[in-house]
Amino acid sequence: MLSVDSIDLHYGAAQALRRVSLDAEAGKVTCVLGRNGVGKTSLMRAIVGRQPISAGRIGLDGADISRLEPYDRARRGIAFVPQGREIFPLLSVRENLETGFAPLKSGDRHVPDEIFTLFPVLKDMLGRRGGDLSGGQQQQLAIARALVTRPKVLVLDEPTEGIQPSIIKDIGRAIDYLRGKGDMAIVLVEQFFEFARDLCDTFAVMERGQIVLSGTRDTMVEDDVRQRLAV
Amino acid sequence: MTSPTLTNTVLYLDGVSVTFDGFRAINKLSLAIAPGEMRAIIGPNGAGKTTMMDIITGKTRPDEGEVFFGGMIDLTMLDEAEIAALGIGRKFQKPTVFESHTVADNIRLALAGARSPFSALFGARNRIAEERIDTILSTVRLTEHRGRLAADLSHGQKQWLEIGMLLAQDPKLLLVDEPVAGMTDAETAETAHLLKEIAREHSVVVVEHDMAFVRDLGCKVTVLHEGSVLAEGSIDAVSANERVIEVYLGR
Amino acid sequence: MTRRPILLAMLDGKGAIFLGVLAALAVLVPLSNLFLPETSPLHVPTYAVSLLGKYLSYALLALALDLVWGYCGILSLGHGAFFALGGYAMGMYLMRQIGPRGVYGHPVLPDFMVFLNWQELPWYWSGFDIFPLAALMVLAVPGLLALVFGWLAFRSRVTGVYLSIITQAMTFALMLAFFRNDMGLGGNNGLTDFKDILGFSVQAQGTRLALFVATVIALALGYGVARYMVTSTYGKVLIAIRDAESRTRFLGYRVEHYKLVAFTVSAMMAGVAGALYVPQVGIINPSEFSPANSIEAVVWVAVGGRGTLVGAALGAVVVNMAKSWLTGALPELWLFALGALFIVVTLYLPKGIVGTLSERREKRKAMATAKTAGIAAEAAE
Amino acid sequence: MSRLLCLILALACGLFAAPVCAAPADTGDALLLIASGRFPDIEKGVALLARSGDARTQAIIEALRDGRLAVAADKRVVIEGANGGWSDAATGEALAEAPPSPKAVRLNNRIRRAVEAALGALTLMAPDAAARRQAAEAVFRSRDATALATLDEAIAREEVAGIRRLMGEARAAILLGDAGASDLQKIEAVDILVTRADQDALALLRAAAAQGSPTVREAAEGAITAVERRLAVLSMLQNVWYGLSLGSVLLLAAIGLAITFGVMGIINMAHGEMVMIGAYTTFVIQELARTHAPGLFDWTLPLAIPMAFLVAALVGVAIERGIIRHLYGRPLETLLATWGVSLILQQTVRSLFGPTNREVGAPSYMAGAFDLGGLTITYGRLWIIVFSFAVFSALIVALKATSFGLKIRAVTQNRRMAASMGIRTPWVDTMAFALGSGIAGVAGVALSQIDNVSPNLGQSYIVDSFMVVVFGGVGNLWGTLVSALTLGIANKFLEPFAGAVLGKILLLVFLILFIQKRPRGLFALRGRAVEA
Amino acid sequence: QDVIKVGILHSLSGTMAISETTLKDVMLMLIEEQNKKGGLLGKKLEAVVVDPASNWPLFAEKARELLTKDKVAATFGCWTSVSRKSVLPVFEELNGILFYPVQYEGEESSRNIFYTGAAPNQQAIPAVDYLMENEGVERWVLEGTDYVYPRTTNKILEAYLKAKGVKDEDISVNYTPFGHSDWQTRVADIKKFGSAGKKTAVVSTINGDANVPFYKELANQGIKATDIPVVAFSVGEEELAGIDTKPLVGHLAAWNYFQSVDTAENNDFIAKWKAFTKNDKRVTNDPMEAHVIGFNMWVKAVEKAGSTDPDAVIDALIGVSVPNLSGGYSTMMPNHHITKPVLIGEIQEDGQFSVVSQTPGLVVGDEWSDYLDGSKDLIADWRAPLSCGNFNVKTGKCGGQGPVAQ
Ligand SMILES: Nc1ncnc2c1ncn2[C@@H]1O[C@H](COP(=O)(O)OP(=O)(O)OP(=O)(O)O)[C@@H](O)[C@H]1O
Ligand SMILES: Nc1ncnc2c1ncn2[C@@H]1O[C@H](COP(=O)(O)OP(=O)(O)OP(=O)(O)O)[C@@H](O)[C@H]1O
Ligand SMILES: NC(N)=O
Ligand SMILES: [Mg+2]
Ligand SMILES: [Mg+2]
Repeated sequence: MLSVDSIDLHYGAAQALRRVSLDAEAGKVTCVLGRNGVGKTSLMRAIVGRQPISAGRIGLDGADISRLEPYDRARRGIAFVPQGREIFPLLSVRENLETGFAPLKSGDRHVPDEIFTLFPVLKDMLGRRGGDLSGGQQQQLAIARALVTRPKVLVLDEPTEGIQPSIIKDIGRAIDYLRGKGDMAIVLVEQFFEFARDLCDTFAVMERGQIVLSGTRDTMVEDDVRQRLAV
Repeated sequence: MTSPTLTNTVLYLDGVSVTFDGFRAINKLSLAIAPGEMRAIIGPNGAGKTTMMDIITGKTRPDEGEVFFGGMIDLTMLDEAEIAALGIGRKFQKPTVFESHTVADNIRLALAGARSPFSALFGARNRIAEERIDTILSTVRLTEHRGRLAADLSHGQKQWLEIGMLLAQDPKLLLVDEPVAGMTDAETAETAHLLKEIAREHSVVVVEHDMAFVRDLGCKVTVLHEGSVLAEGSIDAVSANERVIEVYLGR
Repeated sequence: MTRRPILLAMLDGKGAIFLGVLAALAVLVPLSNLFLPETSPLHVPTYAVSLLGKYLSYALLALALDLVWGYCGILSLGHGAFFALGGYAMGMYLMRQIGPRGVYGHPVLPDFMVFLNWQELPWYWSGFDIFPLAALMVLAVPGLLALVFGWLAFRSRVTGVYLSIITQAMTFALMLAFFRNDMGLGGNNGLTDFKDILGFSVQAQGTRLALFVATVIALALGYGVARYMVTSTYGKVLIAIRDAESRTRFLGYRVEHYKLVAFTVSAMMAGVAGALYVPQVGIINPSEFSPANSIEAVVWVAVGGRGTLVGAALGAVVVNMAKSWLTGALPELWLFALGALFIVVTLYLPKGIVGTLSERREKRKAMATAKTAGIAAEAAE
Repeated sequence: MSRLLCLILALACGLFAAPVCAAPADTGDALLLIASGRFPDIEKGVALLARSGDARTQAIIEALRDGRLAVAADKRVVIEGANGGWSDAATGEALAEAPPSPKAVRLNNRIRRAVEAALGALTLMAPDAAARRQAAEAVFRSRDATALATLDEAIAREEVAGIRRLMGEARAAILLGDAGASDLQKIEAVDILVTRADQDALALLRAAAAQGSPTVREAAEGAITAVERRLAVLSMLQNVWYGLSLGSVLLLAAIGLAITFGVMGIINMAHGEMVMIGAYTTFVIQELARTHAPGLFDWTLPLAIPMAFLVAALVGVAIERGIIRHLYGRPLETLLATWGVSLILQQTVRSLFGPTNREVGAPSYMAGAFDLGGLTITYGRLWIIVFSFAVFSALIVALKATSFGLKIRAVTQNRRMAASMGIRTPWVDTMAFALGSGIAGVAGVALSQIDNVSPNLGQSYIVDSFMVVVFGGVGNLWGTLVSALTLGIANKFLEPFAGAVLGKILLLVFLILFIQKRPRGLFALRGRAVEA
Repeated sequence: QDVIKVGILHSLSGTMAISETTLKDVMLMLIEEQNKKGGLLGKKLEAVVVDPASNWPLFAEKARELLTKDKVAATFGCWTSVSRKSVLPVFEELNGILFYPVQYEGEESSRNIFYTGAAPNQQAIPAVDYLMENEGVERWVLEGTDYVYPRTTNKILEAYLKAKGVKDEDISVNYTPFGHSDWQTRVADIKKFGSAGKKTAVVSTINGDANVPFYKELANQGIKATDIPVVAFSVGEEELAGIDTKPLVGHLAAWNYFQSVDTAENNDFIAKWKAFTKNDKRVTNDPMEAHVIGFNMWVKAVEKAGSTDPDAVIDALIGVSVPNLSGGYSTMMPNHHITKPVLIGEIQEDGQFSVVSQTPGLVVGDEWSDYLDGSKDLIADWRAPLSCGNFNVKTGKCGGQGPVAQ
């Protein structure tokens, strides 16, 4: 569904990604792992269009989306939960969710009930300003907001950061549930190894802007990966 | 108030409450941290952990209750800078660093020392400071990023930089809000080690959701829920607490 | 303990060039004016000397503004007020020097007071006939206003546009007040028709040259002070405040004190600029307080490059030279040209003239280091 | 010549001792005086005509008032008909051919007053109610004692209560000033004037108190205190009204800025020029109406509103697409660029329309004033208040209740994230800027009614607009509303005490101090959300 | 050098462009015409136009530029008094010649400036006389913009009115800032002041932009000329072009020229003006006439002196007499002010003035008012041997404005 093909990415003169390739398929969770500053977030930015790539190609359902604006990619079904959450601080929780209506046809413009089943706390806070929520609440809102757009590809950049254990489990269950529906490709960046390991169908480990190890869950050698994540 | 607990605490909160637009984020919270103590604070998202730190550091004024530092200094009367000058340092949940300064300058600004504009204008730089900066940078593994602008760091690197700034500040009491969010497991272990090191000479309050990390710290744990203390004790004790499992750990 | 790094840092490439240019101006302009024949293409006519002097006083104002805006994030839309106050202090001195040579021949009172039937000088005019006192007032009046205003505003944590707008309100209120004839400062006409400064005729060629050189020196000193401030630890704290004010507080810095020092120093620099401006243009009146003037000063800084000091000064000179030239050369179209200049600068030189240039240079440098770093990294692997 | 002299003598009698010397005035003589071309003689001619009782009098005086009375080269006085034909003033006969080089009889203020007084008495019994009302007012003002008899008759016949009261007041005004009236009549007059209780009544009562007999004086003095008390209360209310109307002007001027600056964060120095563009659009539309369809003049304002919106919005689109688009994320630089835009727009308008003021007229419903229990309410101001509230409500609805509003707010709070949510940020930006500009343009339509339409129009509002938006709290529309009204009313309460200049200075100082108390404006958003 | 340069120092942008741009145009027309006639002293005239942008220090700078860089023989310019004050030292220092065409407050006479606009005695006092005599006005509102011209004029008028027996309580003086636009309160106050039973008039020295909202408010609050007439000194045809004058019919203005003056010279001028601007609707006004007079005087003086040397021309100008546009001759007096007729006009529906009164003869501009304490003993006479701008007849001494110290 989503295919990243040998991309490079630069910040000014500094190169952050080198010939990175990655495939994400519907109904599968693709994990990206790696230490701080290896380029995981940069890869996500490239996928959603926040940072231009300098070489390579990003395809969605066969079409080249490398040059599309971020909103056009969103309209084609890529939803993003960024690192740092990026909640609209002055919009209420409800309004934050409603920003997800933008790519939808007018008939679809409602917040699916399953979102409140996944994150019941949001239901009580619909009127509160997003910026006033606690960190963990904001993280839940960010995921919920992405789901409102009914994406084909869900890109999650460290979604468990700052979340209480029980909700991490909920998020895990949610991702599992979404995978189970079979029509969504999920790309997950994660530092929390156990969480990733339990969810991944395929994984890629990054180092210095490159993918140094990849495979499916069955072929994954846990120690190799751990090794790559060590200091 | 000259209760015995008061005099030998570094930090003492009693009956603190704060309300935002009718929502009670902290509710009659009481807490005491002894000198040299390390304390882990856990609790559900929205329990009020960050707000508690806001109150201690002067960012938020409590509606009621007492907050004392070092036994007798009433923190509710002071502003952020005064509180920081007393020796209370803080790492924020969302890393905030000075983006247009280099990594080294971020540390430099945090270094303990005179804070008045005049000393900043006329004070000379010294070599000792430079050495300390080097040490801290290597502790947080940012030596090779020394000259980069903080804005260009990745999320995790900013986390480390904030920890570095906290070290540089060398405060008596460290308030650390979610230090290992976004770190790999190995880094997490490393951080736990670092904090334990620091706690030998300082008092430390750590907020974290990573239970493995909290276990690593091996200190007393306070569980906050809906703005007040739900449970307190060793990690094993609170992990076994039914209420804690229900509202926080999950099954 | 060593101070050398600061002094060295102060004299980085830009600063050295800037001070060099100023030194050259201070020497060459008077020489050319005095000794080159008028027919020589290199001759600087006396009127151009005063004009240059005016640009350089504006440059000092821009420098002052850049100190607070560029380094501390205080967008003052009222800096013209400090400039004008310094100008009025100097204007009052110059008025007192007229003595009985006024139209009505009154020994003490300026003409406008005679005309409005004032019987004696109001108290706030006393002492202005003594140059050192007047010079002190040039610093003290703007400085004091900045101190009080800043103390109120920074203590209450007024920031961002709120601060900008109250500075604008301040200068607007002062403008209205100075317009009032009852203020005893000449009302709408302000102060003009000056005769002497320190016993020399303000119109004499020598005086004009001396004023010009004084302006160059003031600008150089102003640059020195500002540069010293921003390269010291103090300057780093200012930038920290600009980027994350509240974070700076949590490190124990008293943000309001830092801002107050910068604001007050800056106001005094602006006051000096105004004081040098007045004898060279020959008039000071309330329209100097008009909000548009202050906004224009902000525009100069932006054109030259915010947060670069040299750029601010350069911006002031460039914009005002363009204005002088265009109002004569294209009297009916110059607004188009000037407007276009501002737009082009924002679009194509996003960090202003100097900011964009040095960014380019830094990029080139970064490119080079990145290359070497890249090699090092590969070697390590 | 001698005939004229004799006439003047007779007239002198007529003026000073009308009852004794009742020389029958002759319309022909009056016309002779009018034809003289000298202002004092014309004035006398009008007075003579008024007294003549001639059936032609009203037609002649009305023609004089309207500038249709002319003197031909042959000294004949003629009237120009509405359709261009001419008739003889004395006889009313239509002339077969145009008279030789007719020159319109000129008026000055004295003659205008004489004409008004004469017509007042003549039309007191006109069939048209409006004419009678005007006549009663004219008589009240002229206090012409000779009209008393007609007035009495008119009062007896008048059926409209309001007009009858007016006539009664006119009668009272005459009697109070009339040396011949009895004390009883005067006291009665005082009682009538007390109920009128306005400045005019006060003036009459004061005069009576100064001159009348002791009893009359006493009655008048009592009446004066009553009227003064009422007027004091009224002046308070009047101040509130003035403040409200000034506030609504500020609101209109600021409201577009509340979007471009308050919501979008663009320091839009060209905002004033958008207002100016709206005002010039109104001018152009009125010019077109004047030259092509004078009958539609009253429709020019309703027409100008959408047009001004459109024109200003289009200019806004051009600015946004051409310049601002490149500056998101660099809010301070928008100041520099829009300052440039503002210079260019000013000069463009100056080149296109010239540097001088252009005339924008007031349609009939905008002109004049009415009386609301003693308050003078000018129609123009009333409409502006209504209009500004309407614009405000429309905007609130647009921003708070539509998805477009949500998108604008999302984009301005976090442009990158908004794009990642699939919001077409460039489109939203353009539309939002166009909306803000369009509203500024609409404000220009209203401002053209009360201020100069000149290239400087925008400059005079820009400072105030920013102050209103900031004082109210950036990004808070309700704050803008309250702030505009507060500043307007405060200004109008300070002005009578401190004067316009000092009042404004006080207001600015107050504003500076107020911001110390509330560093984020009247309606500050508070909490974490803001600091985030 | 085969051209003579003439400086034009009028704001083409900023707040004063509204008034001053026209003066630039009229100067261009006059120069073009003179060139058609063969120029001056056999040389062509060349206009040097600069834009001082309504910025007073910039006026001084531009004046200096005109005199030193362009070396103009004479300059025509300025409108506001402050702009004149700003350039005055420059003209004196560099010995230039400035023709100043606007009515002003007096209290000044410079060797280098020629005042072709009205002094207060050529405008304000005749206007007040007219109102007293013809309208029987007993109560006066002196409404002005807060700056020297209105303040001086009002001071003179106050002294004058009191000398005529008007009581203190019958005079109300008020000042508003430049650009004042909300006149509701003031107009209501005027209405109130005017309803005290005595005939009341407003003498308006309101300047520039503030006039339009002022008259609009008058119209809205229904103050008619027949109730409370307003006589203005700064409102001419050009200002009225921006206002709907129907409700203003009968309000007055005092000037030395109106477009409606029916003389051959004026009709000729208007025709040329309309042709030059290619605009049938362009109006003419008093300061334009002042420039016409000033320019013609300068041309005559240069011819008389045979050179454009400033000293020679300055001396030659005194006594020069040229036709004005209202059918007489205006003469440059030794005090550098000119003789003018004073006309009172009433506003008509078409935005023109109908002249309702005219002084029988010409009035000499009085630079030092006879109604002010400080200045009644002063006179100006720039002829040798006195050659002084502020000679005190009591002390017999020349004040500060003697010949420029060289
Ligand atoms: N300014 C405010 N206005 C309204 N509600 C607020 C405000 N600040 C905090 N809250 C609420 O107070 C509660 C406590 O927030 P706090 O940030 O202290 O939680 P926390 O324990 O740090 O959570 P997390 O673990 O998710 O960081 C939350 O429900 C939050 O929404
Ligand atoms: N905006 C930027 N400008 C310049 N360099 C950047 C920028 N953002 C990131 N970098 C650099 O690019 C590299 C990759 O950063 P990235 O954010 O992709 O890392 P990451 O793998 O997501 O790390 P983390 O786990 O800490 O979030 C890092 O060295 C970082 O310093
Ligand atoms: N001289 C004037 N009208 O300012
Ligand atoms: Mg990352
Ligand atoms: Mg928290």
